[in-house]
Amino acid sequence: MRKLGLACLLAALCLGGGLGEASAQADDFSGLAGPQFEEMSASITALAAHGGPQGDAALQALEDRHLFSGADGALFIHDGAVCQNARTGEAASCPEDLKPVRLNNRIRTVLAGAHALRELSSAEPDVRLKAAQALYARHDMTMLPALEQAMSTEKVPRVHEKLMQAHAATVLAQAPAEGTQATRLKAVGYLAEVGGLEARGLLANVAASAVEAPEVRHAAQRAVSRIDWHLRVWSVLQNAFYGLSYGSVLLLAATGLAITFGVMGVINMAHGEMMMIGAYVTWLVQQGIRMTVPALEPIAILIAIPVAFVVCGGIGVVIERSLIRFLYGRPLETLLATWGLSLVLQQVIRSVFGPTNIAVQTPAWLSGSLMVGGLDITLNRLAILVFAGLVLAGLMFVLRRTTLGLQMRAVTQNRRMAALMGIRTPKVDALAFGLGAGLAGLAGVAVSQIDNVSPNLGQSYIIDSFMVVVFGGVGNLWGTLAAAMALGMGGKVLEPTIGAVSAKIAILVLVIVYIQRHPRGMFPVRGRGIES
Amino acid sequence: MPVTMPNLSRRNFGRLALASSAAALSGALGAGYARAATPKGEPIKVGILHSLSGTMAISETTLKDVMLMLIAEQNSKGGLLGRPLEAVVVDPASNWPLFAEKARQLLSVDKASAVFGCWTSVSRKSVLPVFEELNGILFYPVQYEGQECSRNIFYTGAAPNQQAIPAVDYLLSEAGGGAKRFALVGTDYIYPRTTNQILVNYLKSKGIADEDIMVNYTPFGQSDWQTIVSQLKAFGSGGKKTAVVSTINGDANVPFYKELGNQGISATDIPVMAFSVGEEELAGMDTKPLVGQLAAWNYFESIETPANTAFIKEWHAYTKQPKRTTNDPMEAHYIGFNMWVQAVTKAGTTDHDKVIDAMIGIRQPNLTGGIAEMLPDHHLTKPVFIGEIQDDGQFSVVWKTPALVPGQAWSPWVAQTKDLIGDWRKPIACGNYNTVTKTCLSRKHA
Amino acid sequence: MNAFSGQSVRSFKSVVWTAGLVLGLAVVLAVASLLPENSPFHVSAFAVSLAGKYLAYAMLALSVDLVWGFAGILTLGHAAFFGLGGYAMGMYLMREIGARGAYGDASLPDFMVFLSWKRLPWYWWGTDHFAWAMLLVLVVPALLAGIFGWLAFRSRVSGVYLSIITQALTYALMLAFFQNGFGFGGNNGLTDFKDILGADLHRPATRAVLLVVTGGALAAGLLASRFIVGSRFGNLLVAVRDSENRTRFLGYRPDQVKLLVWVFSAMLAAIGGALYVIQVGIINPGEFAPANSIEAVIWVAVGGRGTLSGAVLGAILVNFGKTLFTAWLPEFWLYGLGLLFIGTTLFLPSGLMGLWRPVRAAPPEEITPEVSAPEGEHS
Amino acid sequence: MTDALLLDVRNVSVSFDGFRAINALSLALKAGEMRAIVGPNGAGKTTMMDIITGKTRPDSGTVTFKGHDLTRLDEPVIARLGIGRKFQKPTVFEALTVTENLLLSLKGIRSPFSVLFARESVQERQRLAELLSLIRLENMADFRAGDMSHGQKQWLEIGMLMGQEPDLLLVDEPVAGMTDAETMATADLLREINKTRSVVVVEHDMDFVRALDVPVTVLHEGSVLAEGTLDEVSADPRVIEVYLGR
Repeated sequence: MRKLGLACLLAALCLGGGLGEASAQADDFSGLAGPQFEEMSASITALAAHGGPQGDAALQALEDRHLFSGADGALFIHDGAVCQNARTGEAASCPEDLKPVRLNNRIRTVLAGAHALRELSSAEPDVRLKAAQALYARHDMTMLPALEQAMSTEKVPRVHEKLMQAHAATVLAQAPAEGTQATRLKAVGYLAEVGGLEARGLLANVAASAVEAPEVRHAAQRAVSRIDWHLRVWSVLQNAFYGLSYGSVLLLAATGLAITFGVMGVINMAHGEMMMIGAYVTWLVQQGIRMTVPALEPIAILIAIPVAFVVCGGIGVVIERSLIRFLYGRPLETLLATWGLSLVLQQVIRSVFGPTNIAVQTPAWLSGSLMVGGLDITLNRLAILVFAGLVLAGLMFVLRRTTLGLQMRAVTQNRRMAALMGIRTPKVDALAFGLGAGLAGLAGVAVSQIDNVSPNLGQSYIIDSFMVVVFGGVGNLWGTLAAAMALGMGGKVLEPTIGAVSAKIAILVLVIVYIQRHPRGMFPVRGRGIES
Repeated sequence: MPVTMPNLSRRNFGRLALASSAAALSGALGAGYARAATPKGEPIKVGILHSLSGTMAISETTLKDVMLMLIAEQNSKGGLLGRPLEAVVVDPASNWPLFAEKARQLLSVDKASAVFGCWTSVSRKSVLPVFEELNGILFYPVQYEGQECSRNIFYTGAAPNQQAIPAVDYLLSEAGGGAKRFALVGTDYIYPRTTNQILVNYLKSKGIADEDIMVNYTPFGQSDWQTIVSQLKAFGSGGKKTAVVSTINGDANVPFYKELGNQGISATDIPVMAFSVGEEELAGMDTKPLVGQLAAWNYFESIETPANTAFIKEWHAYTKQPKRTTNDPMEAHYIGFNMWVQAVTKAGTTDHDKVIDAMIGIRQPNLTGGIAEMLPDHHLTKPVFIGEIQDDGQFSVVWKTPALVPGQAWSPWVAQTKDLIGDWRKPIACGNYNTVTKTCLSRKHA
Repeated sequence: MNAFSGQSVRSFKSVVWTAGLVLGLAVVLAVASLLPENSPFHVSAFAVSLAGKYLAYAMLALSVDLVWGFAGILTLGHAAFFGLGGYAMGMYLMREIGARGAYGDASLPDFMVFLSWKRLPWYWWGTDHFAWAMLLVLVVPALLAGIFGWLAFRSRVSGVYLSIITQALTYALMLAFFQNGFGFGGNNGLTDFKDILGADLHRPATRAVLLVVTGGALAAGLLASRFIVGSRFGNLLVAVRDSENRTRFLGYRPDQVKLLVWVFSAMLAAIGGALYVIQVGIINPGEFAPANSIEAVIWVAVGGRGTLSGAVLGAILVNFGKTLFTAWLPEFWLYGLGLLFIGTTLFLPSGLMGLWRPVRAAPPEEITPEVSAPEGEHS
Repeated sequence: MTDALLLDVRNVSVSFDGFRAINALSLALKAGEMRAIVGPNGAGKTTMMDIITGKTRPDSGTVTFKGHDLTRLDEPVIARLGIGRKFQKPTVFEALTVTENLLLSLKGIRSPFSVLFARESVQERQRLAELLSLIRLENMADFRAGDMSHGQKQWLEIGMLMGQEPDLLLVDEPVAGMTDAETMATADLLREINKTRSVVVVEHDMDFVRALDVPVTVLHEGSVLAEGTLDEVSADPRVIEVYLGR
């Protein structure tokens, strides 16, 4: 049995790519048609080198997955309506049995290289800069001549700079040969300035290699230690950012509770489910927009925000009128009832949308990240951070500046008096609860961008959000903010050292202990007022 | 599915006579019966033990449906031994003790001739004692950590050597990018723990140094991957080609891949090879940023064989959902069920002992080509495919093992088990037989 | 004149009946399960294990009622004690397997071999002795409850706050036990038990005995609880529940009063957990899931809080319903449970027991967060 | 012993979030004395009680009772030392019967364990009988306290105080919401009690205070404004200013 296993593994090593035989006619293109990945990469390099406009077109099509192979190695570029012969470029009628040319990671890499090479000769400096950047990351020997050629012709300084760096990286990536010492030393200098993980990796290899000349090696070692120091500094900031963004998610999840629990004293265990519904609304909005006005698709998420707020808010009002209002003054009963409600809501969603996850799209402008020095700030997290801030600000405004806010605070401080003063307390209650639910909906929209959207979504947030509210001090939004950030930061500071699980446990225990020392959280609402 | 209360037999009435106990029992008997009966005679009962609610419903509901389909199909072919098959569906609700309880119900109350079920390792571990006590038959359709070989369980999913090891071989290979550094990232439970233990030893045997192997575990449903992904990034920038082997459990994958995408790690920089991400999971993800990421399975929906095309067509027809995906565990059930049908026919009875003995050596064509054979250690021979995620949410196969890989119950890469084999044929008839000491561990002490 | 005339004792007559009923039921089932297969009165092993499970759950419910119904502490974390008791028992059963595990290692449980641990962690020492394990079953949860309660009650954490941190407690435990490094088998927990005190767990006779033991334990628990709540201490408990300040100005220490009943209740839950594990055959971190604790509360609510018998009744009925539904209409189980929560709190505030007899002490109006904060109801 | 100070409050101050509820308050009480404390709302009457009973810790100043410094002790200990407190709003254990309420109040067993195993003794039975007759609730012994009228609750609470056998009773507005008849009866009851114990009564109702006919202390903005017989203080211009000036 063991033997068989060995056999197949040997086979694995020697055999690459799918099965089938290469195609009939042999030109630079033919590799693309065949299923053999080696031949494919061969022809890609060939086409990139001397494929002419047709070659470029073909490669571009391949990247865009518009390249199709027909019977006996015929190749077609099939872009939606138009269809042309890849070799000749003349329009042709695509046959039925077209198969898209398959890629694998190796091909993608080669393709990317070819692409970069093509773009080195682009007229656009920015494009050339991008190309240089790509080549820097690839540091691939075969690109060396092209690089040197480009360097000699490049006029724009910043591009030239980048090219030099790419060149340096490529040089260092190779084993040292006779008389290359000087160049290598210069290269080390370059990379030392560039810094960053990529450079560090290369330099570390140099510093470690035995065949390297001593002074080069030492230079590399010094460079590595310098870069390491920088990286350490940045990593602190990086962790801080992680903490903030984690905190902002907690904050979003908790603000709704801060209203329902903190201000109204209602324990809404279905809060998490409100978030879940918010996320599903986001999905529905995206689907709807895709079907009706695809043009708006990129901003579907923005449209989802008000919709989610309104929908969840509405549900909230209904819940308050039909359930919560019968349970005022009995928070613990509310807790049980809303828990039951959460079970029902989950099951409803499960029956309607099915138990599996649904794919909420992340628009292009929300994916990816931007580098700030050594800081890698992911856009969706940044967006959530900002969003959380806006939501909190908005909430503050509502509570402080609007009649609803005023009435809410009046009702919570002295229901009877408020009623006597002509405030329609039932209406206020309903609206307040709706507000809380709506906020949960907003949180749902945000969460749909980082977490998976399934009927179980709510469960994973409910305990954390309660922790935040209680820890921060009930009925105090600033407390909620502080608590969310504290928990977020705490978690992220601990995580690298003791691991994710232990960090979470540690945080929980800390909160438990803290609550027991300070039963009213970090920012208690003090004084005789609330006692009597 | 049509739900009918069971007809109370004489014995049941007797039970009912017993006030409260009867209550419990008739309750237990209230198992849902999905009848697809056409053939005559006392129906043969097939238990289906998959969670229809709770966290695991995500994955397991599909398996219930595929079983109902297979049974309906078999009935339309005249049933088994001229008798109709009757599915007994119960819901263990993703609650592990409940799995054991329902298993007991299926075996002792419903007298199921065979049970198809479980997904997580813990659910299997929880029902195993029940099946051994009541000598039942369980078909377990999911890839798992191995290190187990029960006479009463047929493991139709992949053992580590049928998924993990070939996958790593691919990553090491030229075609796979010739990775020199490996990050083994997994959810903290038994399957990743074992798989990684095996992989670490295997990688070392391939000359990968300790400092080039990173192992990391996260809790279930981990949703904040920022720190870990940045760690991976740093680990991957060591100047050596790095690959990630992910045993992350279904739910946590979405945020994981999202974070990868956002931190700008593409499949061409650091490929991620997943063992728990199939078509079903992809259906819940936005796959654009994932294109090129890898998964190792014994079945892919995208593989074009007549058998597979037919199967998918029937699946769509049966579920009336033309988009519904198929996946590896479904094929496992397909193979397992047909093997069981063959075995029963061969044995001419549903008697558990006879069927269990008849199972070994049964051969059943895979949907993806090749013949699956039930080995003496109750595992199967399987082809192994490596697929790359496409932007249409499907996998395109980029590599496959040249020959079928026979499943190994006990891994040769774990010190404690390297000499163990399972062989349920006489004379050995043992699940953990030590080939060196020539002893059967479980029998030695029992 | 008898000081606990008034409702006190009369309202707890039912407890004695319930205790008797429970024990009787257990015995009858046990005997019936030993009858020959073909006897019309035969009861399958399945029914026995079910009954055993229900009774163990009933014990958990009882412990919850004790603190919620009488001390006004809505615990959302009692599954923590239930689970700990279960794990302690599980450790013993694990050790009983000895060398019969898959790896044939006499000294280490399978899952440790498999994580290639070399020796037993210290907290597993002595767990192969039944007596020591039983001690753990009681002491560990009691200790946790003691520390937790002492801190909480002394600093007058009450009402919702307490509920939420109890929930956090069990949640933290769940996360901890999920870790394989923690030494309790991670997600898989402990399972594949072979026998207890040398008796084969798979033999009907053993099961029958276990069922009777469980019934007995529950009955004993009921009577003990009745003694507590029926005594002057019971009155004090209710007094603390309804006006903690008054008791303080009378010279009592409410924190100590609560602590006493809290710890006792924790031990009760732990025993339930231990018995549960033997009969269900597996214990894993899932038992700590916050949802379980909350479910236990609803059993009490359904049966009628503050009645003891109601807790038992509720636990058995709800779980029986669960068994029925999960087998019969799986898709609808969660609807059922959810609506049960809502319906009970809205329309049946004093539970089923409330239907045919006014429950002593209608559930008090819990005070809202603001006021439930320390130095709470002040006039 | 009689003119030895039983309770001695020396320039005590306490403030909540800047608001000075009690400002250098001093108050001395001889054993066996009854004192009425009057003063407008927010004068700090209740807060003063809180400080004496250990519910609130003063920022500065001392409170001595039978030689013990109360500022270091908490409610239960102080209660056991022999200070009983009656709240403004009657607080009895609504879920318990009258007898059960009284039984819990009886001096003696306090630690949870001994309560758990406590069985009713003959003496306790006698005390219960006495108390019931004192507060005139013999025929309601088995009523749930929650089912009784406001006045009856007030009395039950007083009965519970008596059960504690305190040396000092702090009574906060006992006649609030009582009928005139009940008010007068209560005055009699307090005077009766005063035969054996010291009493501090906080009250608005001037007729009641007059009926009590005891020395009066007027509180204003957290400190003593005037002391003396009711007639003296009511003649005091500052008092008049405080009361009529608003």
